[in-house]
Amino acid sequence: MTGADVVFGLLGVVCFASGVLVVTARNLIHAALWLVVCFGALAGCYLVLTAEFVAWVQVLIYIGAVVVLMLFGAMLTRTPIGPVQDLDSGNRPVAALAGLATAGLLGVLVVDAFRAAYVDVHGTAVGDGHVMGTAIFRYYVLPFEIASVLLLAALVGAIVLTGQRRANQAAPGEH
Amino acid sequence: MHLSLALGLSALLFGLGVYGVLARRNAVAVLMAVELMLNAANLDLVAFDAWFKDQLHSGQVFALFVIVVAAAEVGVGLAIVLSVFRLRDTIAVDRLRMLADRDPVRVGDTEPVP
Amino acid sequence: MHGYFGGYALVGLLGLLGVGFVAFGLGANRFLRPWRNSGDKLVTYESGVDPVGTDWAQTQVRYYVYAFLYVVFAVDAVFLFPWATVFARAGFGGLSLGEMFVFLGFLAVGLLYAWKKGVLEWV
Amino acid sequence: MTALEVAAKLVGCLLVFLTVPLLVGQLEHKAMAHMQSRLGPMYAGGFHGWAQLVADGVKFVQKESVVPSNADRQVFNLAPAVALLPYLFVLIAIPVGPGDSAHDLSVGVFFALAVVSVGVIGVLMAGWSSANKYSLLGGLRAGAQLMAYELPLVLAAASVAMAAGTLSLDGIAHAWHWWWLPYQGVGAFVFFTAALAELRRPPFDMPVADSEIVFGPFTEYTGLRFGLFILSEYAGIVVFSALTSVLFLGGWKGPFLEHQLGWLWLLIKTFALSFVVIWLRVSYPRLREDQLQKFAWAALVPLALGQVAVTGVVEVLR
Repeated sequence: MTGADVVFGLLGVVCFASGVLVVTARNLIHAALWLVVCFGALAGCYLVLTAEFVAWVQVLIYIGAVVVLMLFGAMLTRTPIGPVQDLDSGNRPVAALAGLATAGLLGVLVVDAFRAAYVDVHGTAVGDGHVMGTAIFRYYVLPFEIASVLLLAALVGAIVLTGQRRANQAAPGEH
Repeated sequence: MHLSLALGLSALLFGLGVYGVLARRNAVAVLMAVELMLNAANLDLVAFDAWFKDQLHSGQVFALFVIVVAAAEVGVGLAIVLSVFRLRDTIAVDRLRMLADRDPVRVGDTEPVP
Repeated sequence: MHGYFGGYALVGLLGLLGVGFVAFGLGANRFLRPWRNSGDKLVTYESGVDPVGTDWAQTQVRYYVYAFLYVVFAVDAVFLFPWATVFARAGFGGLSLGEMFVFLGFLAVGLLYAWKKGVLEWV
Repeated sequence: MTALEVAAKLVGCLLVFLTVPLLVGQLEHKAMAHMQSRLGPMYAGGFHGWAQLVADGVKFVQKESVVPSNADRQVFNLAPAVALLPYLFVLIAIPVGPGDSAHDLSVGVFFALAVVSVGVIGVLMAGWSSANKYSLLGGLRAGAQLMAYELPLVLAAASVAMAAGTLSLDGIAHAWHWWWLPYQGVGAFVFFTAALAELRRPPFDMPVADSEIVFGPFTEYTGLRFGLFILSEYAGIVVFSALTSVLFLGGWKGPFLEHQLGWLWLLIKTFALSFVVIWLRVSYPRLREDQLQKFAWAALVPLALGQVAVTGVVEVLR
């Protein structure tokens, strides 16, 4: 047990507990806010694993953008204050079984295979901006360019999806 | 630190994601559970990168790409959810059966609520 | 407290200190403030008139499109910042610049499309 | 670093976080008053009402805290802290002298932008949990505005990082030369304007437009929680002014004695920029929501992209 183990363990407990609340919360906005806690703890885990840049990308993109999109989505679909009963469908027991089976299978397999593996967090090169820049722009240029095409497609798709009925149906104004 | 700590956490998060996708009825909540699964995969990538001391830092670079793809996925996913909400006034995934082939009795469910 | 881990330990401690400050302030508030409850006081203030209906006014999907436009561009920051630290060094140079311009060019096409579709007009 | 040094740094950060925003607030009281031919606070503390904001703080702590019965109590109570604390983290990376910050993170600029972007969640929480139409509208407006202006902010910061070839804030201040003023001038304009919008300061205060939606997301707040929201606004002014100084005006660089007086040069630049923020509040009318979004996407983003392109070409040729 080293310091890294302890810190990672604590962050892991926070991450898992808030993850449980994400999938069981009775209110959609609460679930989204627990998602913030979960992602924040996960960013901390990345910091322990010396992935410095990835950790702050996690904060900027996931917490600052993706969760905000989720909150927008929840607010625009009129999530009321207070617990909501129909957030879950009827197949909770089956889902719990499937989730447990997946986690158990993955956990047993992977943990057993790497039981003795030890991460030397003090001996690895910290993944800061310079290291990541070198890696991406020396070895992974093609995926990087393809990502831009993917983003363009996603943007066009989202615009088409949200704006298609403007012609025949007056958009409800807030004024 | 022990690699199995990170791998165990990742497996647990993935299990939570599976549970959420199957148990949730609200489409936005389903998307949240999908995010949990993607993050579980990211944690694995970063952990193996650190363990392997990868010279190319492939794990971290791939984690970045996963984050980018996830952002695009959530954006389009929520756009679909909002469109469905505007048309049908509900985003309960088990009530949207318009594309279902059988079970004609339940087609009425997809009619917009006045 | 040196190097990478020392620095982030400092960040973590500062976070604890900040949370402590807010908790202390709110705790002091709890002991110092009066508490005279009445039903009327707990009604939502809104604009001073008694509230009508729920809090759900009509809102626009437009907000969502703006938010998503940001998300698409925010992920380009993910690549822009690491690129900024290396592109001027030996072995990268003009080629790397061209690669980034291609990337930004694709996103700019997206922005132009949004503009043409009238998404940026707020009517 | 000894434990004493660590404690000194942490307490220093917290003290700066609690005092400098008050000074900016007092400056706003007085500068606005004089621009409008008034005197402003004159009583509290004696000399020109210097203790006015301290008195305000003491008053806030003693005020009753009312939570509307329809509100979502937990989210409502947590929102001010979520809006305030991100700004505290940024202070740790801001250099106050050559190589002299609480801790010079190697991803400094990116860290600052990432942490600040969390604040929007606090505003959305406040808007949703108040159970109030105007709060919700204000929260959505604030969310859309913050996201729209985050982008030019990020692009302008990236341009400086490109020119300096590093993400560390101290490294950027080291790389700064006077000719960056014309070279990165467009970027500086974009960054500072976008920062104003991030802070929801006039002329970008549509989310709290009093004539339309009362006080936006903060309508239902009373007492200390309201005070924390106000503190977060002024802390934001300080943080963004300091960031602009470090990125575009050389931070601790000054005409002489940089090693001893670096903190003073930084403080002077920060206060000068804070004064501009106040000045703009007095001078400009509020932008309409459509003008506001259009300004971000049709003016600031293309300008910032152009600045990135110029910086890229210059740095590769150099």
